[in-house]
Amino acid sequence: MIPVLLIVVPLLSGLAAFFIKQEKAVKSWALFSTVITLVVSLLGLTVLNKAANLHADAEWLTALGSRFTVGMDGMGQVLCLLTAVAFPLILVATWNSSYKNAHNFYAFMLLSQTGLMGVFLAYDALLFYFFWELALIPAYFLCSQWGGEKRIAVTFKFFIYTFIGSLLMLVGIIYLYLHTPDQSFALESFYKATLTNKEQGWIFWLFFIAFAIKMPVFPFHTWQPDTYEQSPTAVTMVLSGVMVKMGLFGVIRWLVPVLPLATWLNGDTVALLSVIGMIYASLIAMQQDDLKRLIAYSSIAHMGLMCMAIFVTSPQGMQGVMIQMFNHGINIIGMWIVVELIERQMKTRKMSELGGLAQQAPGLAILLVIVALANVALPLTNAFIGEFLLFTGVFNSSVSKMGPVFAACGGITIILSAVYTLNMIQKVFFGNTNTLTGTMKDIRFNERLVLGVLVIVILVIGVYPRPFLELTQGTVDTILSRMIIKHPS
Amino acid sequence: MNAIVISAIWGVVMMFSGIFSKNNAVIRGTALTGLALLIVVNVMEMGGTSLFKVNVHGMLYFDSFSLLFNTIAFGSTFLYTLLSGRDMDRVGRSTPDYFALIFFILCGVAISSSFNSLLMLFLGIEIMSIPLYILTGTDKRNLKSNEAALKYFLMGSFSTGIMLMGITLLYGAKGSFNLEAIALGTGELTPMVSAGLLLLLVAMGFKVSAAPFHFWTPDVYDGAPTVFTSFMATVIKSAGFIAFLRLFDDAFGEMHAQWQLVVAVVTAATLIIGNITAVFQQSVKRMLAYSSIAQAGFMLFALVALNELSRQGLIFYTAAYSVATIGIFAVLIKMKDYTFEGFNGLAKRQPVLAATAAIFLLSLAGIPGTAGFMAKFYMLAGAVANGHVLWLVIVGILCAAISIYYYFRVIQAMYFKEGDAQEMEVSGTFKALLVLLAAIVVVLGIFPQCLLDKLYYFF
Amino acid sequence: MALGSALMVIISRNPVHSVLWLIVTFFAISGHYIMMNAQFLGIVNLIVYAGAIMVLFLFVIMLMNLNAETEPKKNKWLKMAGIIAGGCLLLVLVAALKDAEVKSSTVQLVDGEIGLIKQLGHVLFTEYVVPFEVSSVLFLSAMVGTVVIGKKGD
Amino acid sequence: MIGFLINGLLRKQLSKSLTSILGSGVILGSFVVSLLIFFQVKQGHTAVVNLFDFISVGKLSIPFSFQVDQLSSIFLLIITGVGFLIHVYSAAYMHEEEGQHYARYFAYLNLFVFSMLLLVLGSNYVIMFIGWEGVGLCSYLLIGYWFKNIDYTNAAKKAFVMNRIGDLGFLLAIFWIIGKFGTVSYGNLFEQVAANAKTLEGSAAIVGITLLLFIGATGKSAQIPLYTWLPDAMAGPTPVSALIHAATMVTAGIYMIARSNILYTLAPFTNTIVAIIGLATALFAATIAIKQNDIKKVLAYSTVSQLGYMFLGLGVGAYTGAVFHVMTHAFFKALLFLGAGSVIHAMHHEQDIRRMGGLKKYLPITHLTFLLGCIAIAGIPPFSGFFSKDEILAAAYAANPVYWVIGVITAGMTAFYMFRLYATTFLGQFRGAEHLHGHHPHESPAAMTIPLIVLAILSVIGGWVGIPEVLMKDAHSLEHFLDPIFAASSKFAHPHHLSHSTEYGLMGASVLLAVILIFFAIGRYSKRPELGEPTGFGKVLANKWYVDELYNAIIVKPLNWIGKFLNNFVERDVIDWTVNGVGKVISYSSRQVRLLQSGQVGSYVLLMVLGILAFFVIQFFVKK
Amino acid sequence: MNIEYYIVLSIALFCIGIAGVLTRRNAIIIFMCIELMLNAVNLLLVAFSKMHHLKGVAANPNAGIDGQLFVFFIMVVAAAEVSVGLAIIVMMYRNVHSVDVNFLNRLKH
Repeated sequence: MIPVLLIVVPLLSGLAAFFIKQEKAVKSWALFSTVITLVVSLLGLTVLNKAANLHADAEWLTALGSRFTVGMDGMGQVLCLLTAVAFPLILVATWNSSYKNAHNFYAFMLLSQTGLMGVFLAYDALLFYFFWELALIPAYFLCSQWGGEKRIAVTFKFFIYTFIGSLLMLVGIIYLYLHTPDQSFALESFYKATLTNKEQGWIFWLFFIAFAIKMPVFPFHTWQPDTYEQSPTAVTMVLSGVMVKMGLFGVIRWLVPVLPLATWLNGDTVALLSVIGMIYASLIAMQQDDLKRLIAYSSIAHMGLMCMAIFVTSPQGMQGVMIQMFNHGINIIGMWIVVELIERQMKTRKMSELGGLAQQAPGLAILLVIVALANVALPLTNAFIGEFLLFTGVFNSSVSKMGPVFAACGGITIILSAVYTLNMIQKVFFGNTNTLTGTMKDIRFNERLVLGVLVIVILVIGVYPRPFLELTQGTVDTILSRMIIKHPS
Repeated sequence: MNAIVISAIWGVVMMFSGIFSKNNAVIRGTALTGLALLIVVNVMEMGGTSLFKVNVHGMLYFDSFSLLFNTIAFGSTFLYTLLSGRDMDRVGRSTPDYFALIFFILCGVAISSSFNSLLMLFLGIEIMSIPLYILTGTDKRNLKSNEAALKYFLMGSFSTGIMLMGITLLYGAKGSFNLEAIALGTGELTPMVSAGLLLLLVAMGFKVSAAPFHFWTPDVYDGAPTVFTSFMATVIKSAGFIAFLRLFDDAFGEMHAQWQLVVAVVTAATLIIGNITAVFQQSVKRMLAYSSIAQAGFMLFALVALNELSRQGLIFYTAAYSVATIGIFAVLIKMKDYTFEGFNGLAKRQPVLAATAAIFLLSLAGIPGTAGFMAKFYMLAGAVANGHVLWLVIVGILCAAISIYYYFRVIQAMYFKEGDAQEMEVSGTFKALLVLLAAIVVVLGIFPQCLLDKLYYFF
Repeated sequence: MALGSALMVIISRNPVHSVLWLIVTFFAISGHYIMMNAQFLGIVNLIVYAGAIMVLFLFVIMLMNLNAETEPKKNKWLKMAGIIAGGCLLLVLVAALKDAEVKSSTVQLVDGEIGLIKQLGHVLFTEYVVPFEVSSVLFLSAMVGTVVIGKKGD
Repeated sequence: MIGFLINGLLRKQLSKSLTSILGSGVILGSFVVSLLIFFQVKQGHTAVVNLFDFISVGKLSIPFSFQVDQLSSIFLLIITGVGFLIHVYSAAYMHEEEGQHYARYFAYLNLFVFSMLLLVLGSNYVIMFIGWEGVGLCSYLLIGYWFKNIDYTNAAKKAFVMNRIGDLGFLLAIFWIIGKFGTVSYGNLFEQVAANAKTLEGSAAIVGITLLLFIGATGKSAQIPLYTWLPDAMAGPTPVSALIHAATMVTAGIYMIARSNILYTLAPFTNTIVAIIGLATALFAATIAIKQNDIKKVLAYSTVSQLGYMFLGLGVGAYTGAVFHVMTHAFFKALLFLGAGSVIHAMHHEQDIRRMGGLKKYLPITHLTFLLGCIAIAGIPPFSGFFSKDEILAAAYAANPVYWVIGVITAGMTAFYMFRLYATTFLGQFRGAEHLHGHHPHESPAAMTIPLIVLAILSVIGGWVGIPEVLMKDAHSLEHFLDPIFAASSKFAHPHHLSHSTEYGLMGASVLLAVILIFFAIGRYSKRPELGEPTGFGKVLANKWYVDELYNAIIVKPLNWIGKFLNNFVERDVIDWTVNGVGKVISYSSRQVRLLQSGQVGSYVLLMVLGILAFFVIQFFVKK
Repeated sequence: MNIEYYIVLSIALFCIGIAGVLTRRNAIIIFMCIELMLNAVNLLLVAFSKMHHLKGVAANPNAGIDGQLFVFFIMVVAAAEVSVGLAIIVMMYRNVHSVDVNFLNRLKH
């Protein structure tokens, strides 16, 4: 019931949005729709939180053994909530931007929300794949049509990159499907698929590359900074706040429990890649002058950590990933909002051209500093909870012998992230104003509202994360039990 | 059988329609009636009602597979006529004759989808080919069209020679032209059968433009009047595939393992050459020609895999591919400039045209939610299920990714680039039809079952 | 003899000579038919091919005034490649078929009734009636096609 | 206690005086509460208050809970007491700031106190870590308080990053503890450790954990190699320097190690390291302090040096001594900083001592209190510094006489540079006239001097809570008070007892050295202060052994270089090139393959025939 | 007579036809070569037909007759092809006054 609504509401309103030609009207319509989605999602979390409400099943491609099965467990709840929260926030934050052909813009936004919801809700591999691509296509159109100068080439790269990945995944899905006992795409059947070790091995990589490109994990990341840089900020928020979570989600739901043996065998390799990626991205982030690129690289580093934590198979790490997926989404959206605000007024994102904004816009500065601190995982912000659990998990991995090494190397990024984040704050907000930044005005009410909400979320989760942890505990247990049963060693 | 007889008769009717009416609209109407009639009788036959009791002496064999395909082919032609029929008038004055030829071709299509004897295959293929040579050359003043016709003709008859040699060798080995008789015997591939098989493979590969026998395709598609290119690239090609599959499945299915490698090589070559060459094209029409080679590569997966999934898949693929290609060609015909630049900024001038074209292209590229995806899905699933050709699957995937490049170039031109695309006048009906076609593409993409179930429900 | 004249077909520079050589080839082939007691085919071959078709060819060539040795030198290496490819194909085919399953079967010469017009006609109009009708469609289309192509004035 | 935070953040819009009153008021309130707690604890009541489960995952459960015991109550008193005085002082010192920034200042200060309290009150390592990072953050905010100045914000950044390096060690230690013991609560953890002491002693895990914790401590408490942030941190307002860099934050490392004393007791190797690092830092910082000319820098290096002392104490197992020194150091270093602040205030933000001199007559109260502070830090009996320092030195001697020798030399140097500072600033001729445009420096307002006086009194008498056994029996009340905390570890320690005569000898030697150097310094610098640029070895010292430059050269620059290399080369030329290269290869091959399509029927057929040939070859000859 | 003789003969004719297609430029001659290929096929078919007749005549007096009928159909198709082909060639000639296939290179790449 709830899942179906979560998918159908944005889908229908998105299609309808194509026909609302007035900019104001379509904006309001989109906001209205996303708020409804949010309400539905919250209802699912609170009042209607019963198994019967959270799952739905219908006939689809019967002959192929694929059904329209959607449902939400703890992880699904968290990510749907993130999607549901993110979109209204994004819309409000970018309320003052105006777009050519606004109806198309908002329609595509809503469609991508549909895709994202679908991905997080699907319990059927083929359905999952459908939504996976459905989320991608609107994003492609959004970036290519409303992006920066080099948008066409850059988004094209992004598109082809992810498309190759997802095709590889498709092969993996098909292979698994053919090896299920009942020829079905259902997740449960995938668990039962009989595969030899070798088969598991290469299917693992088929899946992993798809997810790795999405996350992105080094060395599959080069699309990301360019795309983030060139996309309109609202889309960047969707991409980085929600869409990259698809990769992690995919790994957790479709890769790790389905191919436990391969996960176990390749875990260290993946973790190593992640660690390299984390340090690599952090070092590069230190060199960036463009705010968007900086945040993009920082995001790569953070995603690397989460990816690593999944593959070391530990309850803390897994739990950390769950909560951090949400946190990272919230935090990075906050960062983008700030960038958007600055760019809209200053027409530049170059840190070297900015400076002294704290004098001109103290409100913005304070909110940014809190968000930025959350980005470096300072205690009592939400990201601390996540990163603490992640690192604990990695350090104390029961599977990987290299846990402490990984944790220590990954820990270096804690320092590096402090370096580049503080650098950014310093260059943008501190120092004296120049002729450009002297004209900056402080933020408006709607922006203050959005950032305020984000900050409250950041702090509340940072201080009292228990509800979240309890929500995802069940999922974590299930996944870990799947991961561990098959290789008792 | 219904379809064969009716289409032949209607061909004659069309031939004479030109005498009774000079009005092209009337002629088109007659043709559409004929097509509708064809669809109806074919569906009737699917339901078990045969209008003509003819003893075919085992020459033809109608099963759900061939009948379903016939329906698809007739349906596609119907849509094609609706969308592009009007544009035939611009090619030349003999519209009734064109329609007559098209009906004869449909007769050939029906034969080659249901042959059970190499003789009928040969005749069917020839009935399809000979009118096509003509249609290619209908734009008589246009040297390109002339050239295409001559090339097509020379190479086509060359491949006919090859095919006949193949048939002969098979006959020499087995003493019969009947598919069942050929399939009889051991699973061993004797030298003569093998040589015959290879020659047939070459000839059929030529018809479906598989590499390295594809060279005629770009030139002919490019040179032929666009209206007929559209027809050629869809119905004829699909029919070629159905015949191909039928031949190899029924006659050589037993020894599949022994010729799989060769077909796999052909498939890979087709995919790679088609996709890679398409990347560099400057003309959308030519790009579509190469892309049709690439699509042929995907359809060849059915032959490589040769299992139930891929058989279903091929049917579905032909439908998905035909509908999308007819759509995109219908849009292309309306353009004044066939280069990519010619599409710049189309979205602003003609949003409906651009949007539907985008959907067709997405379908060709195999994006989920469109028919093209399900088609590719079936093909890949079939190949994976086969288990021996995973390397081919990977090649296929990489090529699919390449194909994104050139399909999306059109989308980019339409949506993201500035420019004023010159197009001809488009009527409201035309737009409505395009939307209908796009809707078909999407519905097939989300509920492929509604087509494939027909394979089972009627029998 | 058939081989020799066939070679001459592709060697001779003058198209008219080629046609003549081809006719010689056809005669040789017809000879084989008759040797195998396929009289009907032998005759048809002579009438249809050597007679009608070749005359048509000649006619067209004359029409185009191509009787002179107009064909310019073709690219040498392409020619070589063509010959080599053809030769290779011959070799490969022969090699492939040298241990064919029909090896050392004999071909019945002179006697045997099936090549006679009576038997052929009978079978043609019973078992093969469908293909026969279908081939009429082929002719129809060829006819329409030729008309379409040949029609002047547009 | 949480109330501090809320108070601190909500006062943005209030008026200046209200802000200061509120800001100081809450600290006063908490001081009173701390006193109450202290007395309760003194009667033997310790308590653990569970607020809620902070993080609970699987078997790991981390409650958000507080623990009040002897150790934390001592620190509570120091923090709130000194904190309160500094708040009062700040109210006057910062009066020139605009309202909004003034409020911001107090908000940060309160946040700082809150974090510090969290640090000492937390009942497990995670809560401690929260406070730990919290104070790091506040120090970042306060150092960079004047954010318009890029140098200041650089210093702030440096402080934060250096702290983070330490924090990483701390974090890893926490992870290790979680992995090894499954809990981070002090109670459970120490019980487990004590119960398994035999197996754990000297084991890799315990050594690793303690080393990592120590890395954390070096970051926060400014030890080698992570000390360079502290002197730079002097960029912040002076009261901040007093609060953070003297009284409270930097002692967090001491608190942590004292808190985990049992772990350290079981890891002798780590103890040695701690002692050596502490000693080295003490000596090293002292040498640098000798040649500094910035009044706050001198104090800063002296802080580093004193902290080194404390670590020496910890390293040799004199936990009480270390805590004792924390306390006395808090008094006299806060006093010195505030005094310096008063001087700076009077000199209109001039910090170079070469432009001062003869301030004695203009700033009598400041002069007097400053002098008391100097004496205290120099370790002259009966001022507080003597007792605490002596306790550490005695323990050091017991552990290894070499420690003692270096310790005493350092103590002497301390006395020397402090009095060099004192003499140059307050004695001799006034040299700063041109800077003040003819105005004379004037004494600070009461709100600033009263805290000075209170601290001066404390620095004098503060040491009397820990008079050593030899001088007065049972007078070391601090030791008795702290006994429960260190009881467990003393079971496993191997104390060396010194004879009374040795102890007297040691005391005498150090005091004598200090006194001689004091007089030398006063004599030398009151007459002829060093005004020129130092040369030779002095230059090396004045430039802090070029450590900053060294760090710059071996860490910052290579990192930057690697970053640039990765950005410009690996990212662009390797990975992106590969990715784009694939595209290029495809379009190139497209151009080549396209040429096959020559338009010539002949070549098409030729290629077809070749294809046929190839297939025949594959079919007939390859497969068999 | 041995069947191999006919096989080799036909294949040789066939290959000569192919070689002709490959080497000549005159569209008409190419076409003639294709006809030659068809004749090679016809010859082989008849030979096979007689061979099968010999093998199966005992069971079925009409055994092998299908081969000869096929030849008949080939001739039918060839005739149709010739008419269409020559029409196209003539059309071509009318436009460019040449039947040289090498001039056919407007369409390439």
